[in-house]
Amino acid sequence: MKMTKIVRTTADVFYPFCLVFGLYVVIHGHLTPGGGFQGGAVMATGAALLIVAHAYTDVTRRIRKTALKILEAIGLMMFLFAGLSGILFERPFMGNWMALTGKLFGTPVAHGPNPGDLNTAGLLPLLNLGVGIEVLGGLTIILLYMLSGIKEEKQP
Amino acid sequence: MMKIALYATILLVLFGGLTYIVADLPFGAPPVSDMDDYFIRNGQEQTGANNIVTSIVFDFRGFDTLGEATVLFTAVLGVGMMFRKMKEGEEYEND
Amino acid sequence: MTTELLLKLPYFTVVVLTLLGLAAMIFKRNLIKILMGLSLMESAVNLFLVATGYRTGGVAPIFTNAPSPHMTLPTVQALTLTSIVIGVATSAMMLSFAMVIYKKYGTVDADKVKKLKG
Amino acid sequence: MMDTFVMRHLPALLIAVPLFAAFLMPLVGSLGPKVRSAWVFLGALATAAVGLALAGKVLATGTVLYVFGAAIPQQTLPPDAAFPIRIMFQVDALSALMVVIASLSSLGIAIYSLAAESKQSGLETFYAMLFLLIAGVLGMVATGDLFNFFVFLEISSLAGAALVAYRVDDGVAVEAGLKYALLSTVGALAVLTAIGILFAQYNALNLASLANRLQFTALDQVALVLLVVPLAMKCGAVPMHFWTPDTYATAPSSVTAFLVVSSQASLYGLFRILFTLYGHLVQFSWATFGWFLIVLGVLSMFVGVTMAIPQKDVKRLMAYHAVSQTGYMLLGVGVGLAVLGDADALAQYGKTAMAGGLFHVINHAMYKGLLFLTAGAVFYRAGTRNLNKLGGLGHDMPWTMVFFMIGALAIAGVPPFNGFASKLLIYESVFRFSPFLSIVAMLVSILTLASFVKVFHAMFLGPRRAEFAAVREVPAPMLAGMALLAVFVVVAGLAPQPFVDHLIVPAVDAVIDRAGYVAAILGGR
Repeated sequence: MKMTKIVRTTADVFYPFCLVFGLYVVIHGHLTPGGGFQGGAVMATGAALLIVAHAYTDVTRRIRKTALKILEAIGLMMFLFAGLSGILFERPFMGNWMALTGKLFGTPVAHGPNPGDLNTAGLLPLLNLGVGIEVLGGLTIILLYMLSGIKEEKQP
Repeated sequence: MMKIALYATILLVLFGGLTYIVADLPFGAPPVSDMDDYFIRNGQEQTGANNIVTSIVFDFRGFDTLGEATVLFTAVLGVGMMFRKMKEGEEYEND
Repeated sequence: MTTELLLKLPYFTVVVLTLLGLAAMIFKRNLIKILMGLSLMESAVNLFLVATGYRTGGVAPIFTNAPSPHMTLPTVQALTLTSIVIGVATSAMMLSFAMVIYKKYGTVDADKVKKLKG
Repeated sequence: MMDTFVMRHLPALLIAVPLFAAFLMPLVGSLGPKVRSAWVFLGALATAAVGLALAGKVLATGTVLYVFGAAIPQQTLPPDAAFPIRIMFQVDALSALMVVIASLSSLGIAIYSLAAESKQSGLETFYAMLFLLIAGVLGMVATGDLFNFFVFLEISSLAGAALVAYRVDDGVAVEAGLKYALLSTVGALAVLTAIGILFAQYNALNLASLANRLQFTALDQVALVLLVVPLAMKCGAVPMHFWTPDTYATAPSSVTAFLVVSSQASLYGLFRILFTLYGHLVQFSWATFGWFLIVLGVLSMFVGVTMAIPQKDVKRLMAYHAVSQTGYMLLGVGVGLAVLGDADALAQYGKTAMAGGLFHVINHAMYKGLLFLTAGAVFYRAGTRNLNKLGGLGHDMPWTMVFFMIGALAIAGVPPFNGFASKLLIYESVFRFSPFLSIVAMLVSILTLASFVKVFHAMFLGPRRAEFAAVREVPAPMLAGMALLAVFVVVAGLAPQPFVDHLIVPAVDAVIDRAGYVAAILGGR
C-alpha cells in the first residue's frame, strides 16, 4: 500500500521537522506547556507519517523493533536512575536535588512571570527527556505492531 | 425490544441523577484551593520550573509519573505479547 | 434550574458524554465500538477532572510571560495528564486483544465471542 | 553503613526493585534462558527480602512514613503549610500484613513459574509483566495517597489482564483477558470520578488529610459508592463476581495464584476506604456499613460454594471457591465494623472477628495459591484441566498429591492447617454476634470439604490411566514453589498464636485506630 512518489518525498522531508518539533516540546517542558509525554507523542506521529506514506515492509526495514525496545529501556532507566539519584544525595526517592544549586539546570527562579530560562528546574529536564524517549520508543512499537495487519492484506 | 426499553429507562434515570448530582458542584470557583495556591506560590522557588503543571507532574507528584511510565511500558509489553510468534502446540484447545 | 445548568455547561457535557459512552458500551455488539464507547467515557472523566479546577478568568498556571497572576488549579491538570496516558495505554492493549480475537474467532461480534463457559 | 542506608529507604526500594527487574527483563531475557531464570530468581528474592524487612521494621517501630521528594524522608508537612502536598507511603500494620502476603506468594510463584512456563514462547515479556503485577500490588497496599492508589490499581489491572491473555489458547484466554481489562477499566474510571468529586470539594489527595476534611455531604456519599462498588467488584464479591471464574481458569497457574493476592489488595483498598476515609461518620451508623459487608460476605460464601460443586474444570472450581472464601473475610471484618460503635461488644468479639477475617486473608492467599499451583502441576503433566479426563495421578505424582491434600484440608478448615485457625476465630466471634451467620459459615465449610474430596478423588485416586503413562513428578522449581507455600500453611496451622499476636492483632488495631493514622501525617513534623 505504497503512496505516490510525491507523498513519499514530502513525508521524508517533513519527518525530521516533526522530530525536531517533538524534541522542542520535550526540552522546553518546564517552561512552555508540554513535557515528556506530549513531546514523545508528537515524535511518534512522525513515525506514523512514514508508515502511512511508505509500504509497511520498507518502514520496518528502517525502523527496527529491537532498536525501539532499547530506546524505551534507556528512557525508563534514565527516569528510574534520576529518581534513585535522589537517594545518593540524602534526599528521598524522586527528590529534586539539582534544583537551585546554581550548577547544571540549577539557576534559581523568582516567583512571578518571567521570560523563562532553559537552565532551570534541576532534575525536571532530565526526567522530561527520559520520559520523552520512552514514549517515542513505546508508541512507535505499538504503532508498528498494530499496523502489522497492513502487510497481511497485501498477499491475497 | 423490551431489553432496549429497559436499558433506555436506566440511562434516562441515570441522566436525571447525574445532572442533579453535578449541579451541586460549584463551577468556576473551587471552594477549597489551599494546596493549589501553595503550588502556584512556591512552585517556582522550590522546583525552578515556570510551568507549574510540569513541576507537579515531575517533582511534587513525581512518583505518579513513574507509575504512569510503568503503565505505558505494560501496554507496550502487552501489545508485543499479543503479536509474538507462538511455538507449535503451545495453545491448549479448550474442550 | 436551567439557567444554573447553562452556567455549568462543562459538567452538563460530562454527563452527556458519559451517557453516550455508556449507551455505546451497552447497545453496541461490535467489540471495537464497545472500546470506542469506553474511550468516550474516559474523555468524559478527563473533562470532569479539568473542569473542577477552573477559576473564572483564570490563566493557565505557566509563569513564562504570564498575562495575569490569577491562575487555574494546576494539580487537576497533572492528574488529567496521568489519566490520559493511562487511557491511551488501556485502549492500545484492549484493541490489540480485539485484533487477536478477530484473528482467532473470525468475528468481533460480542454475542459470538462466547467460547468461554460462563 | 549499608544496612542503615537500605533501611532508611525501604519503602522506595519496595517499588524500585521490582520495577528495575521488570524494565531490564526484555534486555536480560534476550541473553538466553539461563540468565533470564537467574534474573527472575534474583529479582523475586530481592523483592521478598525488601518486603519482609519493611514489614519487620513496621511491626518493630510502628507506622513507617516515607515522603517522595521531600527534604528528609519523614517530613510529611512542608515547612510553611498545615497540609501534606507530596505523595507519601504510609505503611501501618495492616499494610505490613498485606506486604508480607505479597512478598511470600510472589517469591513462591516466581520460583514455580521458572519451570511451569518453560515450554511457552515470549517468556521475557511474561516475567516483566509478572514483576509489574507484583510492583502494582505492593504499591497498592503501601501507598497513603488516593490518586497513587488509582495509578497502582491501574498497573495491576493492566498487567493482570495481559498475563491472563498470555497463553492466547486459541482466542479463549484473550477473550477472558479482554473482559477482565474492560471491567477493570470501567471500575478504575469510577474510582477516578470519585477522586475528582472528593478533590473538587476538599482539594486534598492524601488519605489522611482527606479523612480529616471529609464532611459526608450528598456528593461524598456518591463518591463512597463510586469507590466501594469497583473495589468490591475487583475483589470478587458476589454480585459482581462473574469475571473471576473465566479469568482464574484461563490464566497460567502461577499468575492465577498471584491474581488471588491482587484481588486481596482490592479488599485492603475497600477496608482502607471504609475504615480510614469514611470511618468517623458517627451520624451514619457503623451497623449499616457493617451489615453491607456481612450481606456481601454471606452471599459470596453461599453462591461461591453452590456454583463450585457442579464445575468440570479444576481451576474454574477453585475460582468459585476463592469467591466463597472471600466471603469469610468480608463476614469477619463486617462483624467487626458493625460493632465498632459500642466499645464493650467490640472488646468482647468485634476484635476477634476482625482478627479472624484478617488472619483468613493471609491464610487464604497461601492455601489458595498452593491449590492453584497444584492444579497447574497436574495441567503441566497431564495437559488437561477437565476432571472427567483426569484420574489415577496419585501413583506418579506423590508430592503434588501431598501438596494438594494440604491445600484442600486447609481450605475446608480441617484442624491441623491454617484454614481452621482463622475460621475458628470467625465462628466464635460471629456466633456471639448472630448465631445464624456462624451456622451458615460452618455449612459452607462442610460443602467446601465435600467439593474438594470429589476433586481429590477425581484427580489422584483410581486406577493408573493409559494416556497418563508418561506422567512423572513435576520438576524441582515447581515443587520448591509449592513447598514454600505449604510450609506456611502447615506452620500457621500448628502454631497460629505467634502469627496472631505479632501480625494480626497490630493490623486490627491499625485498622480501628483511625485517629492515629491521621495524626501520623497531620500531627507529625
